[in-house]
Amino acid sequence: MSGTGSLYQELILDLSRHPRAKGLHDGADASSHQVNPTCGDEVTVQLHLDGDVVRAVRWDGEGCAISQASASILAELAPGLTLDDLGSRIALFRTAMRSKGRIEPDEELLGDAVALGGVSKYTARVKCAMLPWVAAEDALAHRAA
Amino acid sequence: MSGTGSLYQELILDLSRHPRAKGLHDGADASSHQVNPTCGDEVTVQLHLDGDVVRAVRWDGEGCAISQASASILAELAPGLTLDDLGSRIALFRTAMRSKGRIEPDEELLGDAVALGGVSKYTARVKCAMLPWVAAEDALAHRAA
Amino acid sequence: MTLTAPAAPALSTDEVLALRRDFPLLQREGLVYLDSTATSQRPRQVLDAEVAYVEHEHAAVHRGAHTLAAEATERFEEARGTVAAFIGADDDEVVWTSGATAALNLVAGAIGNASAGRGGAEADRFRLREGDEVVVTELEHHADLVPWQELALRTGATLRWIPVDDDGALRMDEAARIVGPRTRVLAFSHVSNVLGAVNPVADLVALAREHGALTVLDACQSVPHLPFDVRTLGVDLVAFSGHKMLGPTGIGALWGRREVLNALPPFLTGGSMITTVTMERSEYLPAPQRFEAGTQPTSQAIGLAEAVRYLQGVGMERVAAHEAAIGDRLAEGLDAIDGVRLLGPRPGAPRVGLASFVVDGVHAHDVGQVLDEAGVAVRVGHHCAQPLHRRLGVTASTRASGYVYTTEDEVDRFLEATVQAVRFFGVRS
Amino acid sequence: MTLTAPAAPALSTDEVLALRRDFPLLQREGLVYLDSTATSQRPRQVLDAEVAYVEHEHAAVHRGAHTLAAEATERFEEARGTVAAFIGADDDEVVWTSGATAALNLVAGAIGNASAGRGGAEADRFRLREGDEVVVTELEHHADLVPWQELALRTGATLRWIPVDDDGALRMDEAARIVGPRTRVLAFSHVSNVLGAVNPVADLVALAREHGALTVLDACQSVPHLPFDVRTLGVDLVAFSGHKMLGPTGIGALWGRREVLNALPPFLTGGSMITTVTMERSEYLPAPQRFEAGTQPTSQAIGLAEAVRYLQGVGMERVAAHEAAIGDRLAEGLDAIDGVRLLGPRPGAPRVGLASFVVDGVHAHDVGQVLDEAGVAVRVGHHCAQPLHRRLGVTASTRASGYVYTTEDEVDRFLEATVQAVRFFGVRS
Ligand SMILES: Cc1ncc(COP(=O)(O)O)c(C=O)c1O
Ligand SMILES: Cc1ncc(COP(=O)(O)O)c(C=O)c1O
Repeated sequence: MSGTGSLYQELILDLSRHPRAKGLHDGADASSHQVNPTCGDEVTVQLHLDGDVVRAVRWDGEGCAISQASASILAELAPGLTLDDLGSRIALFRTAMRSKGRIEPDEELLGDAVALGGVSKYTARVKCAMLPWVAAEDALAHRAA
Repeated sequence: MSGTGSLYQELILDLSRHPRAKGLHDGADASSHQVNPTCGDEVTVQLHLDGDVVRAVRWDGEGCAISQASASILAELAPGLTLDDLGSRIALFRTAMRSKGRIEPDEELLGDAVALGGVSKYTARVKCAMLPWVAAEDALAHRAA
Repeated sequence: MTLTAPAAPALSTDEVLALRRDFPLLQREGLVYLDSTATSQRPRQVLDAEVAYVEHEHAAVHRGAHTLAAEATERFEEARGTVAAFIGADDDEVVWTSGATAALNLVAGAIGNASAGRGGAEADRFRLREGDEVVVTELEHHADLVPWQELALRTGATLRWIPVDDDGALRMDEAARIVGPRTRVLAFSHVSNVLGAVNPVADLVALAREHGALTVLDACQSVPHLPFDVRTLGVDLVAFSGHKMLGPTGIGALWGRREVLNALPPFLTGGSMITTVTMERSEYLPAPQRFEAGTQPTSQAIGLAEAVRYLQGVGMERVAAHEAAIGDRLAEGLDAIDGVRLLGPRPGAPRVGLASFVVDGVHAHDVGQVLDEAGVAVRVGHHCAQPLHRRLGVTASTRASGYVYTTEDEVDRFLEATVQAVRFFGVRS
Repeated sequence: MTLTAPAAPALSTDEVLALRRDFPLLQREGLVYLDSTATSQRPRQVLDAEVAYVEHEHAAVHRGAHTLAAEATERFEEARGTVAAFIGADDDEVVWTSGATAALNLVAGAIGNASAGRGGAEADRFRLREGDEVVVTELEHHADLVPWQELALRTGATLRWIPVDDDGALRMDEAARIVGPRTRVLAFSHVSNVLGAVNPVADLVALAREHGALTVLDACQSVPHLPFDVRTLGVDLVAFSGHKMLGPTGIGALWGRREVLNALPPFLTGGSMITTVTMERSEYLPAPQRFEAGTQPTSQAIGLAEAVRYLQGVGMERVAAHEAAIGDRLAEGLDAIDGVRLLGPRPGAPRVGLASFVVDGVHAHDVGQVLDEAGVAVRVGHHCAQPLHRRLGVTASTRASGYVYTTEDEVDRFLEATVQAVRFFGVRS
């Protein structure tokens, strides 16, 4: 089960059992709800801002270990970033996820998201890892609009 | 061109050039208009009756040599037959046409329709030969109804 | 499937192993394919039939007068006859479609057209108005739910549904309350693609008949798995897909009673379904051509007919007996695993060869991943039945589904891998 | 096709003979296959690609999480990318359908749904009301006429059409009168399947744009035969079929501008095109999935992508040049036969590799029979274009149509057989 091991790193299993920043808070500056049509998994991601800077990300939802861990990782990464920075980290994460294992997530820029690096080899699971990031991106877009 | 020769017997070529009983007459007791959906060919067949007996069949329409000859042959065969008889001759003709060359039209019962015997080997042309007979059958059915 | 005692013996291991040799994909090293409810694999006989047609006989059917076209038309219509005979139907009652989804959309769409005044007086009986009701069940596949929602929205009719109990069985007490004089259409599946349970067709048909409602059967999971006879079932319309019964993708069929089909207005329009077309208006052929607009999936029809012959070679009674055995083994095995919740009928109760389940605290995607790692291909998700999953209190489940080529050994490998998955994700949150 | 000078040399006889070896059916003894406009033959590369997929990779796409399903999904989406690139489109603008007829029905049906209030505010721009006009042409194939008639009947809109002249050319003077502020949709074919003439797309698009009408192009006879680029053409939606371009039956595509597709409500509904389904209502995915309800023709998509690669291998400029040569030879040869009336453009005028004709006083069925006897397979009848035939004063015509594998020698054999047919039926009535 080496493959599955590489996919489910200890951090992921841990975060799926003990999620971070889960539960929505009032007063979000932007939020988005996303659904994975294959399995019906849902996630809502909230951005709480100080001007142009992310103060906190909160999220809620149901899903597999990958999507749950991914939401926690995003929520831990984002605080302190400018909105522009957050947007480019999301783009970076997407590139890694779509790379079919060729591009590892950059630890400096994506932090614990490196633990999700193995997902990119499992094309069917990329959507799971992306789901909260897509929600954050959508929240950004709607705030911008 | 032996095959085509067997299909286009002299009588058929003849009748296609010099059709019999072509042109509709007023006062028909029953009639039916049929279309061959593949080529758009159309035929209208009229039954003129004396009680239960066919006095005359008149027809009009456009079509290939086979369907034109077939209409003429039908129009020459029918007069004098009872409606029941006409119905059973039509059924007999259909059986021969659908037989893929295994059953020749019965000369005694179907007259000149024997000349159409070759058609049954050309499944795509069976519809052409049947078209006026189907019209006659439909006219019978609507009269009966 | 015989709900009491099997009418035929299940397939022996040797018989299944012999059949498996016909399936190229199943030779894939280490693969345990348990996703046949989603799509089945094709035996080489089906591939060969399709290839032979394309290599030697392909031409436009029902359109050409040349020899090749006449031959192709004959082969195409023979295929229709083969499929018709397989379900106890007459040839002119079988309409080719691109699949079951297309077939169900055809029915809902034609009723929609009738409701919009198309199809003349004959089609009046199908006309839906405000106050009319269309009834489905809570366990339908989206293909037998969403088209009816859309129809209801377009016509002003009301969509109602027969609920299920905690085991996913239809609440027939409720059905008797819901189906009534306002019911114009009752659409339901023969076998649930999530639960594997066989729905009480006869009772539902009796209810519908009592109120003069049209019955539409989604037979996607029964035609491939059980002896099937349209006359015995007594429904009005039946939809199924080729790719779930060893046949090609891109082909399926709608069966309908002759008088129903010939009274329904067309749905898709275009070439080969008309008699006369002017710029202003068109006249339509009778069924089945009326519903077969455009170039048909010819080689696929020929492939499907070959799939039918293959199944007939095995014998549908024996297919059903084999599936019952596989289904039992799946259900019993899963039920015995600590932390696994089997959905649908209890072990021992009738089901076709499939079982869906959830592992407490572990998402189906994660279960599926561990199974995949062990070479076991199952389906995870809502299996196009979100409302049923919601009713059962889950978003997603894992489904293992076998077919005529599934061995007991494969079921056991699946069960072992499931135990590993439960262990791997360990603590329940 | 370049309407002035060919951009690439036509295929040499040796090149065509080499291509022919790829087509198993064309090895049939004595056969001259001149019915490619109805359906083309498939090269073994296409068959092989489809078989390889079924033997090694087949699984349910976009639904499974297991490795096999992931691989199948990837192959399926690669196929979409290949077809998209072939017509100059982005991947997410290409919708798989079962064929062109289904694609055109999808567009008309989705507009019908928008007109019935479905699809929300975004779909409002497609809404047809009484007084609105849908414009087609008099030379349309029934597939691009009957769905618009039905749409007009359902919505109260008026169907109008651009007439043709005695040569079957669109009367552009009339077009300018007919297309106006009431025009909401302008649907027309790129190349007539009866005449082989290329319609003035740019002029028609300009007219439609001027009045804000949606343009729908029936590209059934252009995508297979000419270099094709959706951006250059400037239309909004494009439909074509796989089986007319060396690909399988049962597959076709609809291309649409992203913003048009995403604003159109769905047509067929069911699985894999939704995000959230409750018993009451459903939410739909964006394009292309929104329009791909149910299990898709997977192996057929892979076959079509291989057909596209095959055509790209030949080069579409060269295909077009070859067709122009074949078309010229057909037109000139027919025009020179006494008693034959060539339909459509005069010899020497641009046409793809097909020609339709009538023999004075001899029905097309009879002509076709003599040709068939000589091994020449042509199409006889109205070719699903009854109004055009009526306009040209005939019920039926005979059509000879070639493709990339057609030799000059075949054209000559066809012409000789046509001379024989004229002789055989002798006296003109
Ligand atoms: C019960 C049921 N109905 C309908 C469908 C839809 O069939 P298809 O996707 O082949 O159109 C399926 C399979 O997906 C099914 O299992
Ligand atoms: C111009 C044109 N449009 C539409 C069609 C319909 O295509 P299909 O029958 O593949 O759906 C055809 C071919 O039959 C055609 O030639």
